[in-house]
This record gives sequence, C-alpha cells and structure tokens, in this order.
Amino acid sequence: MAFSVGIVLLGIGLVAIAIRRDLVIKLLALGLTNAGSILCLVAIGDRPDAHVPICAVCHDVLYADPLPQALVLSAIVINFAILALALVFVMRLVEQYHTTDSRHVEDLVQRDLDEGGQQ
Amino acid sequence: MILAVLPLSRFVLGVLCYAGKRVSRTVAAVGWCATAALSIYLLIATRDGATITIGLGGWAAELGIVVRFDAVAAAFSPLVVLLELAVLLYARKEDRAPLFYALLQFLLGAVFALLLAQDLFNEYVILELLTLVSFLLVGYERRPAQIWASLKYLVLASIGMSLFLVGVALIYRHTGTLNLSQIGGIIQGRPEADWIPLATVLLVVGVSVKAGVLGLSQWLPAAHSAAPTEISALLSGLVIKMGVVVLLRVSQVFPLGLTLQALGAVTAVVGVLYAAYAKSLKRMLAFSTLSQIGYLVLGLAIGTPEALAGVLDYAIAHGLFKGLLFLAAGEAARAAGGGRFEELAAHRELIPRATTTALFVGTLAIVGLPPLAGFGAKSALFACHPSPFVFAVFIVTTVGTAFAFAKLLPLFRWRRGARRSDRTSAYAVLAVPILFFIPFTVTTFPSLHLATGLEPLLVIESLGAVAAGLLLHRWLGHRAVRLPKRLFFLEEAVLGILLAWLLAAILLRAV
Amino acid sequence: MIARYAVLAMLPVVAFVALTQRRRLAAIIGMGLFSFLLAVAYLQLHAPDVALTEAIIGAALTTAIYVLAIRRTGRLAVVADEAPGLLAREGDRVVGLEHEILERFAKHLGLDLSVELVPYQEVAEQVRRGEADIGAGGLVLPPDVPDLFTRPYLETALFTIGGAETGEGAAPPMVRYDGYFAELEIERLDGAGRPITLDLARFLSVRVPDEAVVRHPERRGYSFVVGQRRSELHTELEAYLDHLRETGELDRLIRRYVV
Amino acid sequence: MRFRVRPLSVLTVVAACAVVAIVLLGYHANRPDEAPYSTYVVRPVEETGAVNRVASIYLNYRLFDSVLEVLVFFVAVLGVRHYLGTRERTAVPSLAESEVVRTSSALLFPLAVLLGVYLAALGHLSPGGGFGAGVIVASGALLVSISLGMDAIERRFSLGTIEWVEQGALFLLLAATLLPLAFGRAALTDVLPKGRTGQVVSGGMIPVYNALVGVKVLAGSWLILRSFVRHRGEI
Repeated sequence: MAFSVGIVLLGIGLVAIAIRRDLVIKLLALGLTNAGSILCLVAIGDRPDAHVPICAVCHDVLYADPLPQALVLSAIVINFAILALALVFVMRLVEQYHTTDSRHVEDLVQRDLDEGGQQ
Repeated sequence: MILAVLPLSRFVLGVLCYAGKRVSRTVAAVGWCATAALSIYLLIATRDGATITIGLGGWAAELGIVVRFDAVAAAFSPLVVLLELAVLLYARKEDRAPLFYALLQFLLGAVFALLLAQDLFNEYVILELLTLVSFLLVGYERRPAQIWASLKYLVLASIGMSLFLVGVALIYRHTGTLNLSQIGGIIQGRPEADWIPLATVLLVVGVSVKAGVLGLSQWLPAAHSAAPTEISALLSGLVIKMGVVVLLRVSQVFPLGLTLQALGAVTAVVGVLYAAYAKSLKRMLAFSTLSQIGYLVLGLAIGTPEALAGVLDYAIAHGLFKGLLFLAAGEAARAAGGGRFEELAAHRELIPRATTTALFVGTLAIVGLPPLAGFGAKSALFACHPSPFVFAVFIVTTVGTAFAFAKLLPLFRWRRGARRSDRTSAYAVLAVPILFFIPFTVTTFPSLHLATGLEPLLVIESLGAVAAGLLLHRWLGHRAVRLPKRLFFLEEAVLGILLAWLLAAILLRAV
Repeated sequence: MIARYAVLAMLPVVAFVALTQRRRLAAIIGMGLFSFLLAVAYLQLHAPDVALTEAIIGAALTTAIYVLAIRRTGRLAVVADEAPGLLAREGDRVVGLEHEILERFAKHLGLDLSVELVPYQEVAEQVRRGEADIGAGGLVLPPDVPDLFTRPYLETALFTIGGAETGEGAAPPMVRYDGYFAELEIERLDGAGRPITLDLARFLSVRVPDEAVVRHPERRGYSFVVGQRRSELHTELEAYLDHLRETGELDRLIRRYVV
Repeated sequence: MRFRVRPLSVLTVVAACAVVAIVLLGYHANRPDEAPYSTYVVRPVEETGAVNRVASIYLNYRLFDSVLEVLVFFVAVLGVRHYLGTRERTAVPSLAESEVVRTSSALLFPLAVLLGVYLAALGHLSPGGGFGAGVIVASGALLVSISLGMDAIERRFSLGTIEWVEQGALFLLLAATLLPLAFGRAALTDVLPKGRTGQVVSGGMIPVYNALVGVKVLAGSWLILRSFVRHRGEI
C-alpha cells in the first residue's frame, strides 16, 4: 500500500512538473516527486507487525529494516539542498525577467542568446 | 587506504580553499600533485589487471560501503589527472575566486568517489553531489542563460535520481543488499526472476538522465554550452562520463542489451544532427558530446569485454579531445568577440595561433583521423564486430561528425603574424596525449588489451568517412536548417523521460 | 490499521489539491501540510527517525524558505493608455470599466492589481516584451486578429477625423494621451494635419470642430492584450470574461460606466 | 482551475499513468511475501554501541554516505550564498507587526535550543540526530530574528564568524573520518571505545559526529535562512 502511494505521488509530481507553468509550482511538484520515491524506499523496509528499530537486544522481536530508513535520511537532506538551490535560481530568473512562467522564461532566454550572441 | 584518501582528501582541500585566493591556488596545485602521485601508484599496483578492494570503516560488503579500484577506475584516473592539469593551467589566466577552486576540488573528489563506488546508494549520493557541484559551476558567472540551463539540468537530474531511488528500493527488497557484486551474484543465481526487468528500467533511465542519453538529456546542450569555458571542458570531458560509468557498472550486473542499443542509437544520430546545424561553436561541441555519449552507450550495448575496453578507450579519448576543443573554443570566442561561426570566421586573424592549432588537432581527433586519439578508440569499438544496425549508426555518426566539424575549415587557413596565446601549456597537456594516443594507452593501460593496430581496412573506412563528410559539406554546408528547439524545453524533456522509460520498459519486457 | 490506510490515502489527495492551486501561497501551504502528513505516515511505517527528519526539514524548513521567497501576494501587472470611461485617472485614482474588470480578475486570481499608464503605442509592445502581464486602455481589436488579444468585450467603432478624403487606410498611431485632447484641438485639427483615427470612447470625449471631416465609423471591438507565451493567463482571462458575460455582470458594469 | 488542453499535456498525463501502472503491476506481481530479514538485525549492538539502529547505520556502517550528504548540504549553502549574496538590502526590519508574536517567538528560542541539544546528544539512543538538531536551533534563531530584527542578531554574530564556524565544523568532521589512518586503521573507522549500551556516553564516535554535524548544519541552515530573509519576497 505505502509503496503504491509512493509511486502515485511520483506520477502526480511528474505530471505537475510538465503541466504547471509556474516555476515555483514546478519546484513544489519536484519535491512531491522526490517525496514519492522516498516513501517507496521506506515502505519496502516495513512490515505491518514490525517494531521500531530502536532496541538494545533485537533478536527476538521483529523490527522494521533500519537500512532504508538510514538511506532515506540522506535522501531527504539531499532533496532539500536541491530545492533550496533551485528556488534561489528561480529568484534570480524572476529578478531578470519578471516572470515565473517557464515558457516565457524560455523565450526570453532565447531572445537574449540571439541578441547577445553566444560565447 | 589510499582508496579512501583519494576522494576524502579532496573534500578537505576544498574546505581549505576558503582561506584566500592565493591559498586556493596552492591548494589546487597540491591536490593535483597528490592525485597524480596516488594515481600513478595505483596504476602500477594494478598493472596486471588486479583490483584493490577495501571496505570503508572496516566493514564487509553486506554491512558497509565497499570501494574498489578496478579497470574502469584505472582507465579514468589518468584522464582526470590530465584534464585537471589542463583546466588549472587554463584557469590560472582567468582570475577565478576561491569558490571556484573549492567547487573544483569537490567536483574532483566526487569524481574519484564515483570511480571507486561499488554500492548503489553510494552512487546515488555521489551523483547528487556531482549534480549540485556542476550545477553551481555551470551558473558560476550568474548569467541568466546559465541559470536557466542549470535549473533545467537540476530539475531533470533530480527526476532521474528519484526513478533511480525507486529502482534501488526494488532491488533491495528482493536481494537485501546494495553492493553491486553481491547483487550480481544473486541475479546470476536466478536470471529469470520477474522483478529484474522493472528494477533495471528504473535504474537505467534514472542514470541515463545523468549520462545525457537523449530523450533524457535535454539539459545537456544548454548546460554545456552556457558554462564557463573550463567548466564546459570538465563537464563534457569528465562529469558526463560519470553517468556512463554508473551505466557501465549497472550493465555489468543487469542484462540490458536492446534498451541501450535503442537509446544509444537515437542519441548518437539526433546529437550529430543538431551538431551539424548548430550556429555557435560551443553549442556544436555540446551537441557532438551528446552524439558521442550515444556512441559510448552503443558500445556498452554490445557488451563483450573487448567492447567494454573500447568504450573505456573511447571515453578517455573523447575526454581528451573534447576538453581540448572546449578550452580552445572558449579562447577563440573571446578573441573573435563571439562564438558564432560567422563571427569566428570573420575575425579569424584575431584568434591566437596556438588556439587555432588546438582546435585543428581536436578536430582531426574527433573525426577519427589515424593515428590520433579518436581513431584508436573508434577502431577498438569497430573491432568487436557489432551488428549491422550498430555498424550503420557508427558510420552515420562518423560522417555526420566530419560534416559538422567541416564548418571549422575557414579557421584553419595558415597565416602569419597571428597573436600569441598565453594558454599554450593548457592545450599542450591535452594535445600531446591525443597525438600519441596509441602509445599512450598501450603504456598506461596494459591490462585493457586494446586493439591498437592500424588495420588497413579501418584506416580506409575512417578516411572514407571523413571524405564523405567533407563532400557533404561542399553540397549542403551552405544550407541553413532550423531544427525544432522544443525538444529541449523543460516540459518536453519531462515527457521525453516518460516516453524513454516506456520504450525501455517495452524493450526489456518489464510490462 | 485504519488510521494507517487513512493517512496514506489522504497523501495523494492533499498533494493533488495543493498542486492544482492557482495561488502560490496556497500551494506552498498545501505542500507543507502534505509533508506533515507524510511525517505521520512515516511514524506509522515504524520509521521515527525519518518522520522526525521529514517534519523538521520537509514540513518546517522547506515551507519556511518558500514562504520567505515569494511575495505575500503576487502582482498582476497591467500597462494601459488612458481611455475615458474605460480606464482613466480621476484625482489620484484610476477608475473605469476596464479597471473594474481587471480589479475583479486580479482578486479572482488572488493577486494585487498594479496599473501603469503608458503611451498607447507602447502598450502592446511592453506586453510583448514581457514587462507586463496584460495590456488595456481601450485597445481596439485589429482586423487581422493575432491570438494575443482576447475576444472583444464591448463593441466600438473607429472614426477618422481630418485629412484628405482619399486618405483611406494607413491611419497613424495615436499620440500620447497626456494633454492629447488639448493638442488635438489646437494643432492637429486645423485642417492641414494628417488624419487621426479615434475609437468611440476617445471620439466622444473630444470636441470635434465643425469644419473637421469625420468619416464613416468602422465597427470594431475593445479587448485586452496578453503576452504571447502567457496562454495560461490568456485562457484564465478569457474564461473570466465569459463568466462575466454569462452572469450578466458585464452588462451591468457597462451600463454603470459607459452608457 | 482551468487548463487549456494541449496535446503535450494529454500525452504527458497518459505516459505518466502508463509508467505508474507498469511499476505498480510489476511490483505487486512479484512481491516476495516477506521483506528480507535485514543483515543489521543480527549484528550485536556492541558492534557500534548505538541502540538506535538507524543511527548505527547512518553514522557508522555507512558513514561515507552521510559525509557526502553533509557535503551536498554544504555545497547547497555555498550556492544559495553565491547566487543571493550580490546585492543585499541593508536593513531588514523586524518581520512581525504584533507585540504578542514578538514576545512569544523570543520565548520559543530556549526551547528550540533545548530540543536541539537533546536530539543531538541522544541521537544514538532515540530518534534524532545532528542534522535535525541543527535545523531546529537555526529555526529558533529565525524566530528571534522575528522579534529582534535580523540586524540585531548579525551585530552579535557576524557573517564571517558563522561562515568560519561552518567551515571549521566541516573540516573537523572530514578530519575525524581520516583520523583513524593515524592509528593504522581504515579510514572512517570508529576508534573510540563503544561504552555501556544505553548510556549517554556510548556509541563510540556517533555522538561526536552528531555534535559536529549539528554545529555544521546549524551554521549552514542559518546562512540559508538569513539569505532568504534578506531577499524576502523576490519571486
């Protein structure tokens, strides 16, 4: 169940990145895509009857696999890092072009390149 | 022990770079010397094809992270050393800030870490670090075009890595490990297991975005042509290959064949098409990188040990000549006051002679004229008897590359009294191995057993391809063709990733 | 068990609702809520460490930087020329039919309206260059309808004043509004000037001298202009105008401001 | 919300649905009945000394990943500062208008510090860890800036100091991973005694790493937050 939800979230995120033209919303959707993949990873380590993987002696109790959880900690931080940077880049683009519409930005960048000549 | 030091020391040096401008240059020099020494030591230690494996933190493969110095790492480390030297020599004249050198250290540390990595999640983290650092370096000068290119790069790479992570989840679920050789062992035990195709598609498509395979790589031309010169050289010569390295490691474990053939063929042909009609030099080089990534992926698809050796050989050769071309293109564009072909041709007397020579050497190598780097590597790929389809793609790409680079011909008229370049040493570092590529590879990688002879048939084939390219240029070169730009927009790129995923899934029978 | 499924099932719903919001702030808060729910889901998946990290980084820190980055409310930037009755200064305020429509539209989008008055010729140009979202101020829909314009919301007519009888077509662009009508009376309508084309709103507010030749009106319509690549905004505006037409609100407004 | 229906959008939706469907079908058709019994379950706690198994993996078995992850965060901070740092507003007034908000946000700061220290110090025994701790304290500092204004804080802790702290902590962290080489052990090895399981002082290097990561992330996320406050509302 949790794995399926993760995949669905990933799908929603991808569609939103492709359809919504506002760059800020695109970034939110990217966050959703990443969150979906992370949910998948957490889901595979879990079993309904499991315990939390914090225990001194763990032989006789069944607990959730700690490895995916440890991996996910890294992944969450990495995704935050990417989002923060991407947001800053959007801010710079807005400062330059006064729009967050991706098509619009694409046109304006193209126009700048055509006018200014590429290096 | 050296294996852990190689990447980690680079990160330490990166932090030290902040002490100031002069310190950062010293640190960069120290870092280069140390890496060169360590690489030479490792190459000598693995001359006989041996590998060195250690578990970081003293843990075995099922618990911790294992790093290994194998043929792939051995093949790439001389390239890293040479490219880094050239970039440092070039950047000396550019007056870069400490941040630049710090990021450079991080980038190279991550490159080494990736060359040594044997663990799926470890590769994920390193790829993300690479993405982020190169993302910063692409937009380093903060021009809007660079920022937009970086943003697209980041979004697409992040989508790719999300898919990769889902693949990792599936694999871990079924094998209980992340170590690639252990996974390989489990898969060999049950090659028919139903989950394997699905996991493979997720992994391969995820990595392909990073590696710049078309349908997934719309960020590449924008990012590589917009970046500062040295960074373009590093990205095209080295960083993009890291995706190929991961793809190679994955393809050694998971059966991929047809998927890679399809993706590689499309990339190679489309890349060369766009390169042929690009209007500026840097953009053409970027598209040509795209086509050559397709080439490498086709080599991976053949899958025999000789083909893998050929892939490594070509990756190194491409790193050398593409690095050289990008460096020279940067200086040429600045000297001529613009990077478009008409501007370059109009002001060609302003371009220093060393730069023109470097462009010339790079062009000869990239079109595969014997006995330069491009030829040696290409012959290694041809020698492994590809299928007629792959062979046809090889021929089309070679002819197309010659056609595209024929646009540089007006620059190559010999003339007197041209200006002197102050970056000659940077070019020399790359040009010398290109000119003496065959002896260079034979002495550096004895364990790869490369096919290096100048077989008459191959020589004729390559000369024929170049001649065909030149003839095409005579006939069609003046025609201006506008290829659709939409292919490289962000929304279309997302659709491209999805479609490529579906194609790969169908080819691998994951449905 | 049921709680577990409930939280998991809510996740896609919340994400979908959040990402279909028109207002950025709403979308950001929606995704913050989503992150919080996700943290709860992680707790139920026996991953307290992950839940904690997600709550701190995903729900708190990410939302914080988004909220800090965006403007409190977005801006709908409008450039316009003055057109009496449609959009004109009155003291230090701008009033008129078009202003009313745009103000309502901005409110509908959750944006603040900002109107900048520029010369007539520059309106379309500024919108095309992307310096403003919408152009307004009694813009007359050209006969070769480029897709930048909305469908006309109000009928109008063009009158040509002055000039020779044969000066058909090639109407010169209008001059600045600032002091425009005054100039018109003194300088341009002395019989020797080139012909001037005026739309109904501007024509009615000009005192046309008796000796001036006024040629037959040409039926046209007023509309707004939206940037070339802003098709999302274009669709929104078109849909909003339709909504005004259907509810009869547009008629009421026209009667209030124009007739 | 009205969207204009474009062929591209329709195609994207269809393709995304197909991808989701293939993954879901593939996953559910081949799902093994049980998740694999993790290798880490059978390892004795004494091996790493951490009761929290996630922390033992995160900061011992697979420490290399975590070091790289901290580097990723460091690079992100660099990036944010590099791209936003060019022209800053000189004075940022306090963000909150109401007196109540101002007072209460200042009161929350000690709580944030307390929570942060708790999470970092006991990360090997209970959920938590250096990263979350750093972010919480930085957010607390943001609340203080709401009540006092950004400039008041920056007069006290200059930008240079905070950058210095961040780089210093990262340097120490990297040095600590290389330190075992001096003892003739593999890099990234835990060389400290593991201590009595369940005690606050146990877990070998894990609490040390937690502390270093905490300081590094505190400085880093403060740098990010202050950059965003200085450039508030630019989109």
